[in-house]
Amino acid sequence: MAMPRYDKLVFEIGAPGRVGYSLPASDVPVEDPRAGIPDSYLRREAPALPEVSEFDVVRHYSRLSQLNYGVDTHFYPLGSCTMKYNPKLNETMARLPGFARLHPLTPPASAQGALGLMHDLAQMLGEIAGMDAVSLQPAAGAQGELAGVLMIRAFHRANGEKRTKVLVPDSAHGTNPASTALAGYQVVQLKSLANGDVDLADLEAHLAPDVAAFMITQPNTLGLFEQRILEITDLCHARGVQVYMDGANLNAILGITRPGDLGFDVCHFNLHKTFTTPHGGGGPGAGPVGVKSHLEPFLPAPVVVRRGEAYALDWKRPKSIGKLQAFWGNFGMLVRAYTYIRTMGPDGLREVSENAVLNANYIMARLAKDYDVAAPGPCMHECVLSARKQKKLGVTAMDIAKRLLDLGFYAPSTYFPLIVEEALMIEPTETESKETLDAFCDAMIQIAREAEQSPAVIHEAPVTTSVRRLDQTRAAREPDLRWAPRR
Amino acid sequence: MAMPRYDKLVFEIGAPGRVGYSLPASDVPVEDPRAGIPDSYLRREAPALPEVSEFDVVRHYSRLSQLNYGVDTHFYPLGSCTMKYNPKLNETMARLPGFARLHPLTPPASAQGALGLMHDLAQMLGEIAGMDAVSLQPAAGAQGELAGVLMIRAFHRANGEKRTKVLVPDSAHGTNPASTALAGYQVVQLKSLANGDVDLADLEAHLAPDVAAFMITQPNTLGLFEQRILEITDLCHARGVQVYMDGANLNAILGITRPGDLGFDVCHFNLHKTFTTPHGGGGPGAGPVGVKSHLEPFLPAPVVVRRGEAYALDWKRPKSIGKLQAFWGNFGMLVRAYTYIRTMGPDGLREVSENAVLNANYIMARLAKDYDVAAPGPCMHECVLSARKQKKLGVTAMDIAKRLLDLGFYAPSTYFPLIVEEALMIEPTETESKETLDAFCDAMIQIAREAEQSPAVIHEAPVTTSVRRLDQTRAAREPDLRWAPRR
Amino acid sequence: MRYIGNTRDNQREMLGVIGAGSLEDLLVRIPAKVRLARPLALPPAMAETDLVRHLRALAATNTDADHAVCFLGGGVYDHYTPVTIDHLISRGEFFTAYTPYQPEASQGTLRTIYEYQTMIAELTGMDVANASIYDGGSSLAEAALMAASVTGRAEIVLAAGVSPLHRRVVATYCEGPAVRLRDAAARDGVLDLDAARAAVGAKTAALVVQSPNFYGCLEDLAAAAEIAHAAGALLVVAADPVNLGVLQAPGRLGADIVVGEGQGLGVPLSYGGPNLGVFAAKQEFVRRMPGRLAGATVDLDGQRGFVLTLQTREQHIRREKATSNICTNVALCALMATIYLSLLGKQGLVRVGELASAKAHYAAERLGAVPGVSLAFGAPFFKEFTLRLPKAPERIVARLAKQKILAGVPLKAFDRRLADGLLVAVTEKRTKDEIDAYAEALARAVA
Amino acid sequence: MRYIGNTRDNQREMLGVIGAGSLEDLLVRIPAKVRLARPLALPPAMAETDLVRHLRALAATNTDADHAVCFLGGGVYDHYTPVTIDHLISRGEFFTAYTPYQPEASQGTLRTIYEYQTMIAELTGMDVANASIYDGGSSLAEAALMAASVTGRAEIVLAAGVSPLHRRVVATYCEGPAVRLRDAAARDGVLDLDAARAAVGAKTAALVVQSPNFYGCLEDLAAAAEIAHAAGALLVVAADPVNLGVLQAPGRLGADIVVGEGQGLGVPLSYGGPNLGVFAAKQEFVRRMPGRLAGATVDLDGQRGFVLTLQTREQHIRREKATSNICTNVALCALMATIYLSLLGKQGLVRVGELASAKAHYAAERLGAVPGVSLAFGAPFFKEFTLRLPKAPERIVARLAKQKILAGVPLKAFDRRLADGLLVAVTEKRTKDEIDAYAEALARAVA
Ligand SMILES: Cc1ncc(COP(=O)(O)O)c(C=O)c1O
Ligand SMILES: Cc1ncc(COP(=O)(O)O)c(C=O)c1O
Repeated sequence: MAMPRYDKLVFEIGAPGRVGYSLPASDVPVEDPRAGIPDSYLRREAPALPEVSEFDVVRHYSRLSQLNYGVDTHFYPLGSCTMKYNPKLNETMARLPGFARLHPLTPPASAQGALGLMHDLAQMLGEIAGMDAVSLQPAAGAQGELAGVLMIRAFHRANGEKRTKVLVPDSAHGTNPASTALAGYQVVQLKSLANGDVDLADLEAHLAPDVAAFMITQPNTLGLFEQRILEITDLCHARGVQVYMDGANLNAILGITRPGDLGFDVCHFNLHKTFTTPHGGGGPGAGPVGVKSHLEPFLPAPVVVRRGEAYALDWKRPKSIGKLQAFWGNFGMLVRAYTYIRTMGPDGLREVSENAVLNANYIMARLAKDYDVAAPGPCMHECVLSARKQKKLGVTAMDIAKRLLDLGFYAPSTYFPLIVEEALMIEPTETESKETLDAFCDAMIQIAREAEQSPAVIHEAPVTTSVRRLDQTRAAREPDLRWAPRR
Repeated sequence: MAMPRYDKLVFEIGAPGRVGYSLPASDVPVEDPRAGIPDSYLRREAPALPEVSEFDVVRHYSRLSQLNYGVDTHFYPLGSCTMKYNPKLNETMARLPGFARLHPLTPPASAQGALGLMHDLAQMLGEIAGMDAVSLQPAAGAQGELAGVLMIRAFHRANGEKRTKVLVPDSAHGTNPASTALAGYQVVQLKSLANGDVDLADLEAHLAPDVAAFMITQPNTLGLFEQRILEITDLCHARGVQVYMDGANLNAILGITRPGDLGFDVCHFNLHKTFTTPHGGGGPGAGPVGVKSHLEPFLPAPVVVRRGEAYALDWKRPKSIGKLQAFWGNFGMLVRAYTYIRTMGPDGLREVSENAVLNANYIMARLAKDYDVAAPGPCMHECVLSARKQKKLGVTAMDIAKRLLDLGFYAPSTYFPLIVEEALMIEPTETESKETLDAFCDAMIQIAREAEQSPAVIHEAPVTTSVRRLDQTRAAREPDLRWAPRR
Repeated sequence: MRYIGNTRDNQREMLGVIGAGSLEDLLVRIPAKVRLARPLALPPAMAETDLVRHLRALAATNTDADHAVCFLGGGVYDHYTPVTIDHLISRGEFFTAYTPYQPEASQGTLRTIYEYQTMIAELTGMDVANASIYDGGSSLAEAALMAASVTGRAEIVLAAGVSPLHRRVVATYCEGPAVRLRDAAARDGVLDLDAARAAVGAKTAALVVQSPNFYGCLEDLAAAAEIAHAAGALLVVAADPVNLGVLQAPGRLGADIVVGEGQGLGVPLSYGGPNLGVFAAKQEFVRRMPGRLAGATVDLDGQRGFVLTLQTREQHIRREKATSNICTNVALCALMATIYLSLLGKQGLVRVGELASAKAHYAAERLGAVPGVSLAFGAPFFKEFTLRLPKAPERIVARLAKQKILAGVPLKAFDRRLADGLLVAVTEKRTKDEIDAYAEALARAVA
Repeated sequence: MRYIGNTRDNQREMLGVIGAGSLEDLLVRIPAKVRLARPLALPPAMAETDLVRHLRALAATNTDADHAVCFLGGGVYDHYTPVTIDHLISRGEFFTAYTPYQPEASQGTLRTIYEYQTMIAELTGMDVANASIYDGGSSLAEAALMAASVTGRAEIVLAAGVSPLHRRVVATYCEGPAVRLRDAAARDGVLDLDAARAAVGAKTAALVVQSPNFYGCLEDLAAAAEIAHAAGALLVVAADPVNLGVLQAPGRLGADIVVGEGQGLGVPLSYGGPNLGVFAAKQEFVRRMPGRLAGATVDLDGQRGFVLTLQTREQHIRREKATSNICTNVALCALMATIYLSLLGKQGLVRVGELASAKAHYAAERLGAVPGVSLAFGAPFFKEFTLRLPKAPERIVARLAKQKILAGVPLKAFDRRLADGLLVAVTEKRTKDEIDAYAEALARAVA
């Protein structure tokens, strides 16, 4: 299970004068391409970029890739991230020249296929979430959150209301408070119950007239479905408070229940989680945002609309919160999500969630004896364990994560949600099979045994990866953020 | 530099009922697709194929791939195989639907692009080899050899001559005698000189009237250019003997000299060597064969011809040796080779050979102190070393090969050519850079030191691969050639 | 069912282990009242063969840059994209990994980010670059907010040449933090330095200049820097990194923050997204920067290794006090750019710039010579320029689209004063023949 | 220069180490007389952008199965090819490796070959399968030679339904070893058993039968086996493995060697090559088999591992006495087939067969009902059948090609008695709509 070693950076390979590109000679009668450009605008020396052959590049990046675990090669139970299988069909479709080579400023009449796909995808996402309108523009979940909160803000303002606070549970993902603050709100942190549920009494106490919105994750970040959700949304609405659903955990409820039906006013989607677009080592994703009709006027502009037989970009949205990115959204990801939804159909999507839930509960059941379960089940699509028992033996959640790497698995999310001590957040996804879950549970149980009997093997871990544990402190104290040649 | 471990076969993963395909329901009004087919023609039980999901398949084969070294990840100095970089551009071009999705029985009028490409490629190969006509049909070098020898046979027969023998040096690749025998000839093995050169006196002695052909590799399998080549071909021709050039080593002489100009009557090309089509773990390749005009009537049919503005398949070749494969050749490989030749142009091809030769000589120079050189240089595109010095220390060529795997290199060809004791045949190719050659030479020198000082580390090798040395004897004694479930 | 691991038998067994009677039993926490009582109203599942047919047909209705000659720009461009990039980024180990939370199992991604940061810093002439922001628009927005936070000032002055598409994004992001935007007018296509001087003052956090600007004209960045710095404001420069093989690094001209749309560095057009937001700044601002940073460190054995670092800036640690809300970014596009810049290298990027500039200048000459057509501005330009047409640009564009020429971007929607304006981009990929054919088609269309 | 590792500086340094003054010095062994005194007369090098443009244009002149509806068969078929296959085989570790001479660094390839052998053996009902032969034609040729060598007899009887394309390959291969070919006539599209009985005798090494045969008809393999075995000859069956989810494994019907074209198992059409030659036989013949074999064994530590085995059959050891001259085979196509058969699996291959058969039978009914058109034979068929047309099939085919229907293969070139014959293949990919449209177009064309 050991990984190959390879320690070069691209700057450390190659040789002066070596090139990896292929460009034709100029075929136009322009002698000096710099003529007419003031000297001071021009670069004097060529930039210090690599000098490598195409083959150097291929071998370098092929070898670098081998230093990674990915979903294609390893079980990747990173909680809250829905690391499911990324269908290769999506990739082939997104690379069709009609999609991949389409310029965003192509006249809409010459981009009907793309606009139509976007229009239909927005409709489908609306149906899935029980929302009245969907903007595909946000580039990721966090930008969806920003868009959502800004729409809430615009809504209140349009109603002449000045509300300044947004309530966010302490179990929330960091982007929730960050997006809320970015949207100009004061964040009020609510204490969650031990299982991550909202403390209704506490909520009620906080629902002051200056509260604009309540933002929660459903299922919550402990993997539990917020049971009293209708009471919550009703209560909020009664106080004029909008309710935002962080849809990162949508993979748990497809076809089972819908954010809109739960009373949410806004919710974002993470297409890179629920809808199989690849995670790419950290992005790109796509974070469409759905709203109820009262928020529709505030959607980011432009909106893709259908006019008779034709699709168009509607820019005339006077109440719009504006644009979030230069163009229309992460279209490449939209093609993949569309392909996925059309592949699965309504029954398939429901089975997705059922199996995601089944897999998480199975892991929880198999590990409940050896690890503390953060909240009693049944859980939804992920389960959160606590390594507090192991901590007492000197083995932390981090240690367990590292040991898992040696045993051939990527690690769960650790130390999130913050309200769980030594949290290990495990999200298997529906695309994994029982065999893989069993192998993972066996490894986890083995680690629990090792924590009792031979913790050294855990503290030593990882030993099979290309590097061993890294000095994070040094990295932060003496930031080394770019390569420099030894001069 | 260790490899990941993964020990499953596809039959050992999955679960009954799991599927990885996606097919629509039938849309035609045919109730029983088996109706009308006699019962005894039908399979009773579904075949015992895997039952796995698409994701199972992706992870399984991704992980299996990681158990391989390939050119993309490792220096692969496998002599005689020209393991050069396979340009990704070739791949993209070969996958254009107009090529990859073209049926071979498409009416020629609807396949002009493909026929035109084949026509032009044949012309270009002819120019490169100095041959008058080229057939693209042979699927690999060995099939090119068969075609070539059969053409020689047909030629002699057409001249009313009954020649029954073909001379093949003892340094030849195994396909040479095998193809010759397959073509119905008795193979007479000639002893080479120590440097792989032809022993002219011996050749002359063997050039009896019953000899149909002399088949040699140029440069020879020791990597040396046969200097007295014109004497050889002249001598053969004087005795009515045709001369065949095994073109596996063509990478040494592009634009420098041409088989046709050396007096050869036939020569095959290995597009998967010289012309960058990928080796694919053992194929497919392509083995076009070029001939002088006197052999043209015997080329495999059909031949791609140009008739005015149009290209056609010419089947009317009464003297043809017939077909070698069902269709026209390994077209996918032809597209790649065409792309490569158009990328390089005439100057580029010459530089290919110059650098291939330079690289081989550089390795030979750097290793000459530590290993015996099989033949004094300068060599052409590959050099052959002998580990006879090391053998005396108990370290064989095989041992050295295994140790190289641990040091991050694939191994040279070993024990070929047969005339060199403990042969290590090293072909770096022009696509490798000096840095890589240096790293390889350093490793080879390290191994030479180890042979003297610490041979155990060599005998233990490999230890970083997914398995250690394998029991070949057991494999051959108790052949286990297919998986069977434990019942 | 497709893409689902468990068989019915698996499910049964697993339910047994869980001690649940059915899948339903696992959903008990979801009140019946909110359960969806019907299947989702979505089209039924499609088999691979049918779906491929459907999507091919859909894609075929778009006029893409493989099937037409593309002179569209406005922020993203039909630059040369070596096919090798896609082969490499598609490797599952890159493609299906996520943010490198476990660095020991993510050295591939971390090393490429570190390489990317190095290359971007070098091109922009800045000290540090982050691991990517969504796109050029949001990157500019983040820069504006960062400038406000660094300077403690709440006003941003935007040169008129800043892309209106990006300006709108900046406006959205500035809404919450109540950062005000002011515009500094242009003269003959470039920033009017007097207007800039007048607009920039003690309240100004940053002066934002884009060069080449939206209309293709090159700005005097050194002069802008002087104006900004004189007022204690930062200079934020938006630049297209593809151009920086030939054009001076903004950092050398006084920029404090450099942002830009990096799509040209090997990222597919893809109807405008995902793109690549480039973000680089001076060392002194590193702890105020948005986004991810990879840094070098050592492992237990003293071996070099890479980690995500300075994470105390980020939302998962600092929550509402984070420098930005960004989490998922566009790491894979950054990888495309890294591979692109490796392939193009020291010489190639210069070559791309030279070719693009030569062809753009040739095109400007040819198109500007069409009767009735003129160049809108006299300022120097690089690979893009604005024409004035004697007929409605929308009409001309529609007409040429039918001849498989994507003629440019009509500017009316972006600037009412340029209702006759057409923005034309010419990359190194355009050939003389294509440009000549365009000139002839344009001549016929405006005649 | 593209794809060349060394720079001029590298070259100088290396020449220094070698002790040579120039590249020329390394070529001293090549006599001046034979040196090429001019550059090769080839077109000049093309840059990537130009070359892509050129090849796209060339490809676009071909009418491929993505841009037309394909009813062509005759040995290779437009079967469903899951896109996943190409993603996996493209991984450099598979794609750019070679024959696994160093098994420890080639376990990926060796395992997939072992899997492939297992699957092919299972489908064909044979004991062992090899790691691939070039294509169906050469595979059949190798089978003929192997039969001759096993039996010590020098005559092969070929059923009339054996693909004429393959028959020609067999003839080429049999030329050297002086193995004679005899034909056994057909009746109503299938082997005439009486003719076969008459043709097969004491000199016959093997009776070769293809089913479905070239004309689409299913042969009675059990009867053929009886005839062959009664004469002490082997039965060689040529079968398309895609069909063997539904059709009986030839091994169960008495075949001694099974060969076939495996292109349908996920290998691209690619104008007919590379294809995949399938080759399987009974255990008793394993040491006479051509081609590579991978086998399981154990390593030093007792762990399972795989190697190439029984190499004493092969040319690199046995030289002129080898069972075949094959060296490079089509391993990557075998890998495609392995992945295909994993994806399709136990159920999928059955489904493919059922769908193809259903659609072919529907098509036969629809097309056969076109006035003037009839089915040529009464024998049962599977996914392909022969029509007789009232007008020259070549003309009809040319006409329908213009309507983006690749109507079938005119048989005149293969069989003069079928000058009015058109061979039509219908895979599981064809839709009812496509078949109906074909029927209508055909009706118009023959009217
Ligand atoms: C619960 C939760 N909310 C929000 C987000 C932010 O989404 P993104 O990373 O797409 O911006 C995440 C992502 O990890 C998440 O897990
Ligand atoms: C010298 C030589 N001749 C002939 C061949 C046979 O070529 P192929 O493997 O393409 O059949 C080879 C291949 O390895 C070779 O090295």
